[in-house]
Amino acid sequence: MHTPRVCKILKVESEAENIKTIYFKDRRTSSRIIPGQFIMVWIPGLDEIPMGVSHTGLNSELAITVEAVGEATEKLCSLKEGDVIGVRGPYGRGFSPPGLNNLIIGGGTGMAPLMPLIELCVREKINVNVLLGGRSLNKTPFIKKLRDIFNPKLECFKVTTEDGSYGCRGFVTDLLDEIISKNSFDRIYACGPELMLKKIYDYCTEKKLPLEVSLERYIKCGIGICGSCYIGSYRVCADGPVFKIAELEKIRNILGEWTRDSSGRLIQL
Amino acid sequence: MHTPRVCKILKVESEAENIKTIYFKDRRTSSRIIPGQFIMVWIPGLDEIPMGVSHTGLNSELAITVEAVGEATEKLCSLKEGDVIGVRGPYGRGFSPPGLNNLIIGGGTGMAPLMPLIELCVREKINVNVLLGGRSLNKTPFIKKLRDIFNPKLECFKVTTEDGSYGCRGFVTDLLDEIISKNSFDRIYACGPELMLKKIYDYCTEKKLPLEVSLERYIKCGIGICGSCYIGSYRVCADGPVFKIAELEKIRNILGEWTRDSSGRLIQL
Amino acid sequence: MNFLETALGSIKLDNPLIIASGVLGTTAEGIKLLYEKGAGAVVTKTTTLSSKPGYANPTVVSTPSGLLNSMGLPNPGIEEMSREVASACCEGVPVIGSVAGSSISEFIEVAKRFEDVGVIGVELNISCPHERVGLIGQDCRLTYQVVKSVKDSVKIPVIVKLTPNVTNIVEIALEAVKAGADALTAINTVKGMVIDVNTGYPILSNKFGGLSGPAIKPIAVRCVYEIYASEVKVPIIGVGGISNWRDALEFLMAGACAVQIGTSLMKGYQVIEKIKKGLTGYMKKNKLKKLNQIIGISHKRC
Amino acid sequence: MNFLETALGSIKLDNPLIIASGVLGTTAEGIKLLYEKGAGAVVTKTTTLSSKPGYANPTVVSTPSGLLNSMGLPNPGIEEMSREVASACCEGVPVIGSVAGSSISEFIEVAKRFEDVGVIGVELNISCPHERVGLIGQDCRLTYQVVKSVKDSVKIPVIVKLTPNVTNIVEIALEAVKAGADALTAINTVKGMVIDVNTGYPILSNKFGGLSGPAIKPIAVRCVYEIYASEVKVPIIGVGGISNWRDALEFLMAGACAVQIGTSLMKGYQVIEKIKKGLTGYMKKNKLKKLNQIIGISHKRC
Ligand SMILES: Cc1cc2nc3c(=O)[nH]c(=O)nc-3n(C[C@H](O)[C@H](O)[C@H](O)COP(=O)(O)OP(=O)(O)OC[C@H]3O[C@@H](n4cnc5c(N)ncnc54)[C@H](O)[C@@H]3O)c2cc1C
Ligand SMILES: Cc1cc2nc3c(=O)[nH]c(=O)nc-3n(C[C@H](O)[C@H](O)[C@H](O)COP(=O)(O)OP(=O)(O)OC[C@H]3O[C@@H](n4cnc5c(N)ncnc54)[C@H](O)[C@@H]3O)c2cc1C
Ligand SMILES: Cc1cc2nc3c(=O)[nH]c(=O)nc-3n(C[C@H](O)[C@H](O)[C@H](O)COP(=O)(O)O)c2cc1C
Ligand SMILES: Cc1cc2nc3c(=O)[nH]c(=O)nc-3n(C[C@H](O)[C@H](O)[C@H](O)COP(=O)(O)O)c2cc1C
Ligand code: FES
Ligand code: FES
Repeated sequence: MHTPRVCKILKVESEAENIKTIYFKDRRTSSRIIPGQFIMVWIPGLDEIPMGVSHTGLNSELAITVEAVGEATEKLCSLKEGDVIGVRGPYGRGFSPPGLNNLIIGGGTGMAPLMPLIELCVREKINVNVLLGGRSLNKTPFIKKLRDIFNPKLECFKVTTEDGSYGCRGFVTDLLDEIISKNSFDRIYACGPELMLKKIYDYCTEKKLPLEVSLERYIKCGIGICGSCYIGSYRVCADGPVFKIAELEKIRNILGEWTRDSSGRLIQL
Repeated sequence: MHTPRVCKILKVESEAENIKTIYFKDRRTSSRIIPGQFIMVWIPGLDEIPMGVSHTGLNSELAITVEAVGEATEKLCSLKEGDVIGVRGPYGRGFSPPGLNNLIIGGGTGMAPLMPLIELCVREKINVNVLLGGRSLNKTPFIKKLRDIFNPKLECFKVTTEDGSYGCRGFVTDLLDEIISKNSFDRIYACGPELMLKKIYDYCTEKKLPLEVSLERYIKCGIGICGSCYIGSYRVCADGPVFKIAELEKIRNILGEWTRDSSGRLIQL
Repeated sequence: MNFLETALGSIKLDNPLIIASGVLGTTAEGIKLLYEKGAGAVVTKTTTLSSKPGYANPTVVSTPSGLLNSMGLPNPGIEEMSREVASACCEGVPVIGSVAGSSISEFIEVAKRFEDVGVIGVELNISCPHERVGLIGQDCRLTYQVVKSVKDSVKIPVIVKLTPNVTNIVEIALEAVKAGADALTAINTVKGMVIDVNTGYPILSNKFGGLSGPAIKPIAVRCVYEIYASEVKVPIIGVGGISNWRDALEFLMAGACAVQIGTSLMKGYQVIEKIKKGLTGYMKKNKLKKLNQIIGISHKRC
Repeated sequence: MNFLETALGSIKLDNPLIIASGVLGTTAEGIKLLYEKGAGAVVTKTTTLSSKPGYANPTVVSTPSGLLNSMGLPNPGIEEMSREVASACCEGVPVIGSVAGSSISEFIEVAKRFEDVGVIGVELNISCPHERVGLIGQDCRLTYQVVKSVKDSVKIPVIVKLTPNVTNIVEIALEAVKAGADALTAINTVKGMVIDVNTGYPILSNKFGGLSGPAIKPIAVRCVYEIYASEVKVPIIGVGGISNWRDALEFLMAGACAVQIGTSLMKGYQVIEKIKKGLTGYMKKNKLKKLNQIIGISHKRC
């Protein structure tokens, strides 16, 4: 059950600088996954790392979107059609089902696990507003995909880049006030750098908004048993990776402040 | 799965001299058993032996009918209401479903696995003729039970005793000619001492009658893996204990001639 | 009335269900939660003097009725771990510190640091099948030396965790007791391996790992039974494949005074209360008052 | 084209699927049937000089993903067993005689009698965890003595069956090879125990038994891998928990030239053909011609 299932890579798309989207099929994952859940991706002989699922298609097709930040992700980004990876999962607790009016906020590859949620909303004609933040046009994934999705109703999709090379210049959090004042959201979903999430958390706490965020910690077992991924008394792999605002309340002193490395040592963020 | 399930004894009936019928409940057995299949009965601290099931009732009630012939069976016969035994199974291949007109031949406790078949026929109003052989009235089990069942249609139930203390004097095989000449049977079922079965087999072969017999060999695993219970290339526990006449054909040189003891040594019957 | 009280020598436990080392007992908040969820005590992740990152992933993989892991004893080092443990101990959680090291002095140092922060005992991990420390528990002389040295250096009870990966577990158990062990934990995981047949790669980055879960229960029960039947007279903690109260009872009957659970926590924390409830129900139904009445009774049934 | 041919030194097999000792290979007709059902060879039930009744029942009990047995080596003795085997050998069935004894001379005598009736090799059972013979395979010196003595007395290949119930299986393997073993079988069952919690009784009459089936596969694969990685250069026969072609492949990749199946025959004889079909399919799909191309390849994947 918790054994990697080896899958052939069907297609690799360049998503942005150093970011690739990798397509493959895995029936077990695709038949069970809830947006926000993650899988463990095995690169034989090298590593096994947690990855959000950035697309769920027909015929068990899935995709992950990987940013090359180290050895394993670099290797993943270098794989070609026909190469193999192993996957196990899906694991963890995903996002709640969307409400009537939804806001989705992604920072960089943090948008990955939010993509299937957007796909779901669009498919089911549920109102969804998307904010995507990145460093620059070249470095921000999903811009084209989201533009294609949102072209018919452009007002719902906004991008910020730090250098202003696309969309508004600045941070995605800069747009919060405007969008939230104009709308009433049943759900706000966010994933991205933890400092961004912390900001969003503070904002939503103040305004009492129904936030859910997906967090990252060092994942080893992925099945809630090894104690590698604690954030407070929550295991990110089993109790998360998605946490609701009431849960975030309990770990607000850790959020954006502390993480743990592979040995369990506390590391300042 | 092949672990003894401990059951309380509900009731013990004296069936004949040295023969007891022991009632208990086991849902797994009762929900799966086909007449002719057997169970392994564990007497904690002593032994585990194969037993036919001599009754299947409502609410998972079952019974075994045990003749005290050695240590384990003597101990079983001494158990009282409230004592416990362990059972696993049901195992092996049971009898084929009855035809329109059926003959059942039992010798002594050999009648035990045939009792549920009789109960079935009576319940479903299927024509069934029963011959029961024993040494004497006191030593022959099931006489009363069968008389109670057959009272309304007495013609179908005949008993022979070697000493003539009940029914006809002689062997049950003495009645074959008469009953078979008067009827046309779709199925003949037999169980009892192997020499009796051998006689019936020879008779049925000559007359080309559709015989099925239940055999006994030394059972250890009960699940077809240890090779203790071979008769020819058949495993009594898994391929039997019920064999059809075409199969008996292949082991006719062994039937009634040879068996094997606990070590696998050939023993002349 | 508490039917489940038990004692490991001088260690009194409210209930016999201890969380096994390496399974979620890695941080203060994790340890506290496990206690809140009903554990009688919590063993920490095995700790060494300096921090260890553990092996690269994959570090776990499923097997039939089991789990194979080779975490590689990742831990933040005793400095940081003792802070986590101190916080739990302060709140009254009965914590057992799991100790390992690459030298006798490291074992002693880590054990003493645990003692300083108030653990109720230390458990010496000389039994990890995929670690060098595992070699200690496969050797009588090394076992004696390590246990004796730690025993001479701390006042709290010293529990020794044994490996099944030996020719004769009783021999090692006797050696540990001779060296002063106050209790024994049996068993650590069984050395195993899984190969992915699609690629030919051993799945674990470390190739070999330790097998846990229901698959190893018959091995663990056998070990506990063998030790209890021997001249060893110290309390035994049974561990290996316990996932329900009947499993726990099996170990008690084999001779364990307490049990540990690891892999079955995969199914959620509620397994702790479920096992306790099942055991309590069994005690009541059979009109038993103390676990002592069932501990080791299998040895009288022959 | 036969994709599945394999060789154990001078023993050539049509396919690598051998029936493990003690599993149905007790009589001439049983052995013949197993061969008809597709086995590459059949190992007999372990045979001693005189007949042995084995232990009282219960002799088997289920465990999670496994089976625990303590048959107690029931066998009719070599006199009668050699008649059964002769009949199978005469018809061309490749039979391997499994040998045990309570003395070196008994091992020799039984092996010679098997040789006389035409077996293709003998397998020395020095590894039953619930038998005195099992002690041999837990001791280097005894292993050497028994293997050497038999080796000096017969001309046919001598296979030595190893136990996992040791601290270091490679050590024993090396000893067996030094003594002349032509091939090694790994593994025999793992020592275990099951207690019935309703009554407190150990279920097996012998209390302890040997664990087999999928539960032990990771242990068996590890043993094969360890031996193949060592200086041992004789062919290895892998056994333990194989129930489908992927399992068989896992052992081949770990370094086994052939495999044995035991417990999975519980599911019926068709498991033999299913495994062969699966392996053949795998060979074709991957454009492989000989099993040699996959034997041990895991050792190159690191
Ligand atoms: C639930 C979850 C979902 C994720 N989804 C995505 C995604 O969709 N796309 C994406 O690009 N990245 C995702 N990540 C992050 C991704 O797992 C890491 O970037 C990756 O593990 C880095 O591995 P590396 O060997 O390339 O880098 P390294 O050089 O090993 O490390 C780079 C950084 O990644 C972290 N990291 C390394 N291994 C792990 C691990 N096993 N678990 C968690 N963090 C690790 C390190 O702590 C370090 O901060 C996700 C992480 C989590 C926890
Ligand atoms: C499929 C099957 C169904 C049976 N059904 C019944 C039944 O319904 N009622 C009944 O009274 N008896 C039945 N028997 C026979 C019963 O199993 C034996 O009488 C019993 O095992 C004897 O055990 P003991 O210790 O009392 O006798 P022992 O003194 O051990 O032996 C007496 C005889 O029983 C045989 N025996 C002992 N152990 C076994 C064993 N494990 N398997 C087979 N034979 C054994 C011995 O070979 C010997 O011939 C059945 C046997 C089989 C194979
Ligand atoms: C993920 C994991 C990590 C473990 N880490 C340790 C450890 O650090 N120290 C230790 O002594 N045992 C460790 N063990 C072994 C367990 O403590 C326990 O002995 C073993 O898992 C058997 O129990 P179980 O079947 O209930 O899991 C670990 C087990 C698992 C599954
Ligand atoms: C019922 C049974 C009887 C066995 N008898 C023997 C035996 O006589 N001699 C022997 O060397 N191994 C014996 N074994 C061990 C098997 O040959 C084999 O090594 C072990 O079962 C592991 O393989 P498996 O998991 O495929 O069953 C026996 C195993 C079983 C299950
Ligand atoms: S990664 Fe092991 S508990 Fe979360
Ligand atoms: S009793 Fe074991 S094969 Fe039939």
